[in-house]
Amino acid sequence: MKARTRQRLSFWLLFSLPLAWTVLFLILPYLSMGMMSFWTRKFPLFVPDFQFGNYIQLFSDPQYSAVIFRTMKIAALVTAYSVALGYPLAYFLVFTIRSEKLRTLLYMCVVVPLWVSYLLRAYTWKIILGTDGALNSALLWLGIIDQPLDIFLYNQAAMVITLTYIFIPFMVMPIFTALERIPSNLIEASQDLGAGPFETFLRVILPLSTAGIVAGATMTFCLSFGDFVAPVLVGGPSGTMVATVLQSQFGAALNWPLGSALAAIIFALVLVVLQVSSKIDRAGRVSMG
Amino acid sequence: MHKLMWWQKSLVGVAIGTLLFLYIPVAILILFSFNDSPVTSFPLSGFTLDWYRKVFANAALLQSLVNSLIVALSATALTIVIGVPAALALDRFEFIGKRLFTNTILLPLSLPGIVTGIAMLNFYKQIGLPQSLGAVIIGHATALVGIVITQVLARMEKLNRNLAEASSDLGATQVETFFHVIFPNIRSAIIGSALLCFTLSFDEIPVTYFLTGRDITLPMYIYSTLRRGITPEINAIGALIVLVSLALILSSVTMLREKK
Amino acid sequence: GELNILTWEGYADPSFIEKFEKASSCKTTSTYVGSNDDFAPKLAAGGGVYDIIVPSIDTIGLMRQAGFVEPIDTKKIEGFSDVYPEFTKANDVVAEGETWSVPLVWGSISLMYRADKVAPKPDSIGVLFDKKYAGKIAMWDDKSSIYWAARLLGFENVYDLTDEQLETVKAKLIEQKPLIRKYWATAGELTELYANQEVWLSNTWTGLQSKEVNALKKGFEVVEFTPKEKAEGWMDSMQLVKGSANTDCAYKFFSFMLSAEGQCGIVGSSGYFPVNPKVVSGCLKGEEAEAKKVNNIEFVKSLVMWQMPARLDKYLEVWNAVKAAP
Amino acid sequence: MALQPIVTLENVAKAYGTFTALHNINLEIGAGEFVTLLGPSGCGKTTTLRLIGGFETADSGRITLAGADVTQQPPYRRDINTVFQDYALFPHMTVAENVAYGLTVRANRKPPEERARRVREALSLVGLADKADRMPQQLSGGQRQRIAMARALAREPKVLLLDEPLSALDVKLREAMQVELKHLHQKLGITFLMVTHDQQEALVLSNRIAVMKGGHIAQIGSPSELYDRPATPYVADFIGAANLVPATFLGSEGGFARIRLPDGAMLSGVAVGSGEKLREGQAALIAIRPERLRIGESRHGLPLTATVVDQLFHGGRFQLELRFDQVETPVFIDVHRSSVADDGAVPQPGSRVPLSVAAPDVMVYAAEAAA
Amino acid sequence: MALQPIVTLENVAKAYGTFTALHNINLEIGAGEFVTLLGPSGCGKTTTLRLIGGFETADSGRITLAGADVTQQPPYRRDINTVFQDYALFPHMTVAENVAYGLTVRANRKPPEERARRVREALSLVGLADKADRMPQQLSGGQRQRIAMARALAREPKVLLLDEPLSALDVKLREAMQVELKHLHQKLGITFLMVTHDQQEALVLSNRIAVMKGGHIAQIGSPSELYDRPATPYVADFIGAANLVPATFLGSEGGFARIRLPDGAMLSGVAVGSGEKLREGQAALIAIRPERLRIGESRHGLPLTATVVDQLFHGGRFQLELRFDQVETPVFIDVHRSSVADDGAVPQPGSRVPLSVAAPDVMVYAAEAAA
Ligand SMILES: Nc1ncnc2c1ncn2[C@@H]1O[C@H](COP(=O)(O)OP(=O)(O)OP(=O)(O)O)[C@@H](O)[C@H]1O
Ligand SMILES: Nc1ncnc2c1ncn2[C@@H]1O[C@H](COP(=O)(O)OP(=O)(O)OP(=O)(O)O)[C@@H](O)[C@H]1O
Ligand SMILES: NCCCCNCCCN
Ligand SMILES: [Mg+2]
Ligand SMILES: [Mg+2]
Repeated sequence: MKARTRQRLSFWLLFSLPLAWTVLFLILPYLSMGMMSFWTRKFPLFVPDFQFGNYIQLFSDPQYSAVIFRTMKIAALVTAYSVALGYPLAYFLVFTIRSEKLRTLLYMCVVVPLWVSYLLRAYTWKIILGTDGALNSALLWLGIIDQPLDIFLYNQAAMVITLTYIFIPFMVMPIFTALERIPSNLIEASQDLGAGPFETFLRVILPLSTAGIVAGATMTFCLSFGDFVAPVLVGGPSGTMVATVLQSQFGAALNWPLGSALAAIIFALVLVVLQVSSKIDRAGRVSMG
Repeated sequence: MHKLMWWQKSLVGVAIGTLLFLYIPVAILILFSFNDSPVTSFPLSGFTLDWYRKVFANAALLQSLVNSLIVALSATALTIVIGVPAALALDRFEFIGKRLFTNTILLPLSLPGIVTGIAMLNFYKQIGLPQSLGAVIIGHATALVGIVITQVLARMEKLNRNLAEASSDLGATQVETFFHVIFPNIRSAIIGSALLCFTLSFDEIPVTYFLTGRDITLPMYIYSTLRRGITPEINAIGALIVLVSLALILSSVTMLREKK
Repeated sequence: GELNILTWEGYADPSFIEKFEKASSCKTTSTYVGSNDDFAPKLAAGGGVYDIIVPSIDTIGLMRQAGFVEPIDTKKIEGFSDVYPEFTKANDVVAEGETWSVPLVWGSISLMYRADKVAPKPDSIGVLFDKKYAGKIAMWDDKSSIYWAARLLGFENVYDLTDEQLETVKAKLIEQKPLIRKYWATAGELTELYANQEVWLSNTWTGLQSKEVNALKKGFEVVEFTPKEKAEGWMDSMQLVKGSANTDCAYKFFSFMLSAEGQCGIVGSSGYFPVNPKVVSGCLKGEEAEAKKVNNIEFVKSLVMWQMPARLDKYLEVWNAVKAAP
Repeated sequence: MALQPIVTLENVAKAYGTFTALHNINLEIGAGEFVTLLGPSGCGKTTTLRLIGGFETADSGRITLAGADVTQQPPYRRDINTVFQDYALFPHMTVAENVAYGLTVRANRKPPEERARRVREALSLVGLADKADRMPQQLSGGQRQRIAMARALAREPKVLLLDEPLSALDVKLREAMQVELKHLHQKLGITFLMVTHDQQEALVLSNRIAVMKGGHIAQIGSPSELYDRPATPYVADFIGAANLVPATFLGSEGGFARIRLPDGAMLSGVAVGSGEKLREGQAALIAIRPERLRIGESRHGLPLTATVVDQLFHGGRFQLELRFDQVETPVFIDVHRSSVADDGAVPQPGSRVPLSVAAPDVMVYAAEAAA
Repeated sequence: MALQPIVTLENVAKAYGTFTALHNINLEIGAGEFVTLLGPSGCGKTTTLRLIGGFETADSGRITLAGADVTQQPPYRRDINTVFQDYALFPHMTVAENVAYGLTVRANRKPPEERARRVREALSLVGLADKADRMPQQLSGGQRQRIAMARALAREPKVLLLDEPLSALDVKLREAMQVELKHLHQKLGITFLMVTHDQQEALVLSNRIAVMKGGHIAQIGSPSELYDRPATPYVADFIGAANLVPATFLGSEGGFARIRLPDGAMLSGVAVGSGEKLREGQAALIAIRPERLRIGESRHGLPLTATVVDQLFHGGRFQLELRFDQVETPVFIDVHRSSVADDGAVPQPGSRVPLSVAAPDVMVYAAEAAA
């Protein structure tokens, strides 16, 4: 057998199953979703068609753009808070904890909550933020308030808190990795050249950890953008997110074509986010040599 | 590196606060699993183990747990069967569309699960794959295979390329090389990513939501229970999940970080 | 044989289902919905999964139009003829000359409030729109909110509102949004909202939720009442899914659920009213029978019985728009 | 070549994408020889070795091993073994398992006793019999290198390929291992084909050296052939230190040439290094080995004059950096301390010194041949 | 030392956990000197440099810089700059930004024009003015090295610390950069303190070399002091090549000693290398530089006889591996080709050769001092 033939054969032996599987169970589903977004709703179900009505409806009815923007706002807030809390934590683990063992242990402590049921993590916040919840109980006990407040739960703030809580570990992990990868001699070089610790942080450490921030932020943004658990559990009447609408198009509203079109828009949005972040990331990675 | 400056102190403060923030809810979950009131609100009313007893007496919950185990185990097995050869092929061969393939297979990991779930629901229905645990297994395996591929690929890249060549240099065929040389060196990456897939599949909601039929998984059970109003049984099962995940995470994190 | 049922929680309680399984040797598996809107998507996603569904009377027509269900041979069902004819002959139960569903239970939807917080005693739907109770009101997350607002606004045929009327209803509901703490999705959720002091006022499935809230003894009582703008009535019935491979078991199940064991069982576990008054004498007596409106067909007539809205998708769109509004 | 050829490459070419890594290589290696491929980074040394090992397939041309065409054969069908640059020891196997590996594969499974014997022999050969149960990570760099040798040798291959086998070791260890490698080759009598970019290593170890440049073989020959008669300034510079000075070719008589240096000095009777014909008046380049340049005048040598730029102390010798008038590139010569009574005798920077060189020790090349 | 001391270490000690990396080091470096710390891996070179740079804090002792005690000062308060071993260029900044960095920090912010001027000057100093806008990744190893130099020099520090500045470069480039480094030091006149484990580099570049061993300074002095009068066999072996042969000390007269070699040869008048007193009959070690051993008999030299074991071709020279009778360790000498009429004159392996060495070129040490 010729060397080239042998190569081809082993390639196909390895790759045909993954390729076929991916095409059948992933790529075709995405494509068929795209196709269905051009179908027509026809009571009580829907029929194949090719028209842009669904997209026109999504772009013209302010109810949808309002929800998309609200969802983006919430996802952006969640991302911002996760960075604000996750970065110091990662920094603390990498630069303040001197013992390798303790660092690994604490790192695992950050990761562990990720593995507790997603639903339960969201739902606990209902217990904490409720009128009868832990937060109100604590404030009452401390004498800060004398009537339980109902401002904590069933609103967008509750969703932001819950999602931030859920996604902090996703943020800490890549930032931790990025910080850990910064060679210590770059920090020393900066000090050697006269920069104090704060200046070193701003000018060397922070820029060199952007790749980690971008990776964590992308993940957090995309996943919280698509979340439908928080609105159900802790969101209030004003907490409808894109995923809730999507869910209802495939559920109550029984308008799969419209839902598919909305999903296609989310798909495109996520691709844009991924593209942008990989641009930033690539710039960052090049700079890490 | 000598004394901490004000800004470093506040960083440390935020960091410790965040660590606590991560654990308060977990603590509350565990606390309420021992509280003897069906309503999860303060003040606590008394200690009980009833909720744990109820967990073990609740046939529907236990059935959903079994279903989840079946789903997670089967999906994980599939991700290995598909992911490992894919990673080997991606590592060894250059071909057209390689980047496209890698990006596509990773898509479900960043795309909101609900979109993937909808797409699958839609298409699986058209190819006559009814909503069922089987569909959920296929959906999970497809959505998660990217994890196995990336982890194994990363390990393969770190693995000295010469090892495979050395093996064939010493007379081993490709199959022998895989089993004697490649596999032992990527085993921990496979196990680590398998554990990760298992846990993610076990906890998966959006894809399952659309693909599950009358047999439901534990998260679906919890989801519908939560929608119907909470019962502290859920706190008990949550506390148990914390315990089990702790064991799983510890082993998988060690596996994945094991080799530099 | 086996039987897969898509139904409401409490409608397949082991207390009576086990008896059915033993008697029929049909093994049942039940899956629960939270809303009538859950039936169509489950069936639209492909057949072969469920044998029996239990939608409410406003939804059975949709099931038939969508082709999800088969007509029923009522002759094969014991006790079918004893069921209130107001139900067995109702619109959509009978259509195109065939019977499409087997009535199971019925009830009404009333208003509920916390006696210690809401004063004076309300008598109108208007209380759900009262700013005094801002942040303490819950509404069912269902298109039926439209009916409530429409009745408050005095519109006549709440199931066939004009576009103009729908716009008014939508505005009214959006105006109500800031007062709402939460749109409740399930009976249990509402119970919990009361128990956790989150809400004081809501609409409710008569019989079930007040019983559950008061049973918790949280130090307050909730009270149900029928508002002066009238209450809605509903009736849940069983339908046979098209292509079911288990029709034998399905018919056995229909018969069982109309028998004394089935009717007493479901009334006991859900708190709603039986559709077959003849068989419940063993379990419902005197005051209890009265509370469950046994043989009180006048009550049925006093209700605004649910129907499928003439323009269901328009109603759904309005309700979704209300929820999506800021 | 008198020896029976064991490996031959005939017109072998290899491209990666659009980049041609090897252009029609021809090479014949005799049984028992120690041949080294030497050249700068990227010149195609590793590619040549990988083609012979079977890890890459030639785009065209033919490779034979002991007379049989192996061009299309996979590595596991070639009676050749390789010592990889970074050793490629299997990290999950003990030293003994590593060495035994090639004797346990299906195509070449040996009975346990024979396997054990050959592992023992191979390990004693490299002096590491006591490390059989260690894991590779527990060994030092030099020990790993030797295990890699043992693993390849346990297969008793006809040809051993070595890709920069010593480059990962530090200077002292590298020098010690060079000696070992040489002794091993002498003891075993099998063919060694080694890649290196260390000319010292190539000179010390090889029977023949192939100097490569940009995918070609620039010159092949014994160490002293290459050192004493480099075919191009490139080879002269690559093998050993060479002082390269521009000059003008004035003409030749009887195989010897006359040239003029930029400072006007005329040298005649110098050796013509390059194969190509030089034309009169053409720009040329002369190469002189540092040890051939002597300080002081000499009756037999050609007289030159240079200025001392710097004096570098190397312990056993001084290195003088000199400059000819009108010439940019520096010229280096060594002054051995055993030959200077007292360090004061070493010319100081700034001083002008007379130099002499024997005419045949000056080699002249066409200037284009440089680069 | 005549020079004004710019850096002093007084009884400086440093331990990592239970491991003492430096034991009471004393060191004084004069302004403008080029001092090298030389020693094997792990001997504490980098630690010494890091203590001076301020990246580690001494456990005890005192470090001064230009007379001021800086023992407890952080790096950014020391008027010292460092060229790191792997350069530590900021990967997210251009070359110009890297070089300007030390001039933009708050403590030392220069006006833009001055900054631009100094960046330009520093870059021209290292010959890379045209690379200002490149990113570090776009440069070769040698270029990066020079940027690291420029970045440190732009600060105009009193002292420049260099931790193995050339070790990441390949041989040819390293040699070229050594020359550049030397010229730079001469041109700038600031103090250089360099760490290396390459003795050749240390010899060529330094005014003084401190040879370290296990956290101590074994000897400090000028290159020729160390080479010609090593205080211990350790230093003799570390600096340059030394042939170390066991011997027996027989006695001394007038500062010169008599010894007996294992083969029975008696040598008298040899130099006593070590400071400590040798007792009669004590086991000793003699050290002879390869270039001091000559083939052939000589009237003035001590006569020795050895057997040729191997002959290694190095281009410009042959290296002969010899063995004295009854001695295990080999002895190496170089035979330069300019001094052999024809390569045939190089003694062949197996032959016995007479050697001679001048008595003062043999140094004798107590045997314990070795290891
Ligand atoms: N797999 C490959 N794909 C593309 N180009 C390659 C590949 N392998 C080698 N090359 C290119 O082919 C040329 C020759 O490579 P080769 O590895 O043979 O060089 P080398 O002489 O061994 O160099 P070095 O001393 O750096 O190891 C180089 O320019 C290299 O970049
Ligand atoms: N941070 C540290 N923690 C523990 N031990 C250390 C640390 N840094 C250095 N050492 C130890 O101190 C000793 C001296 O280290 P140092 O880095 O100064 O050696 P060196 O002479 O520079 O060696 P090399 O040539 O390998 O760079 C070594 O044994 C090293 O293992
Ligand atoms: N469709 C009207 C409401 C029916 C509610 N049934 C729910 C039963 C919960 N136990
Ligand atoms: Mg190579
Ligand atoms: Mg060091």
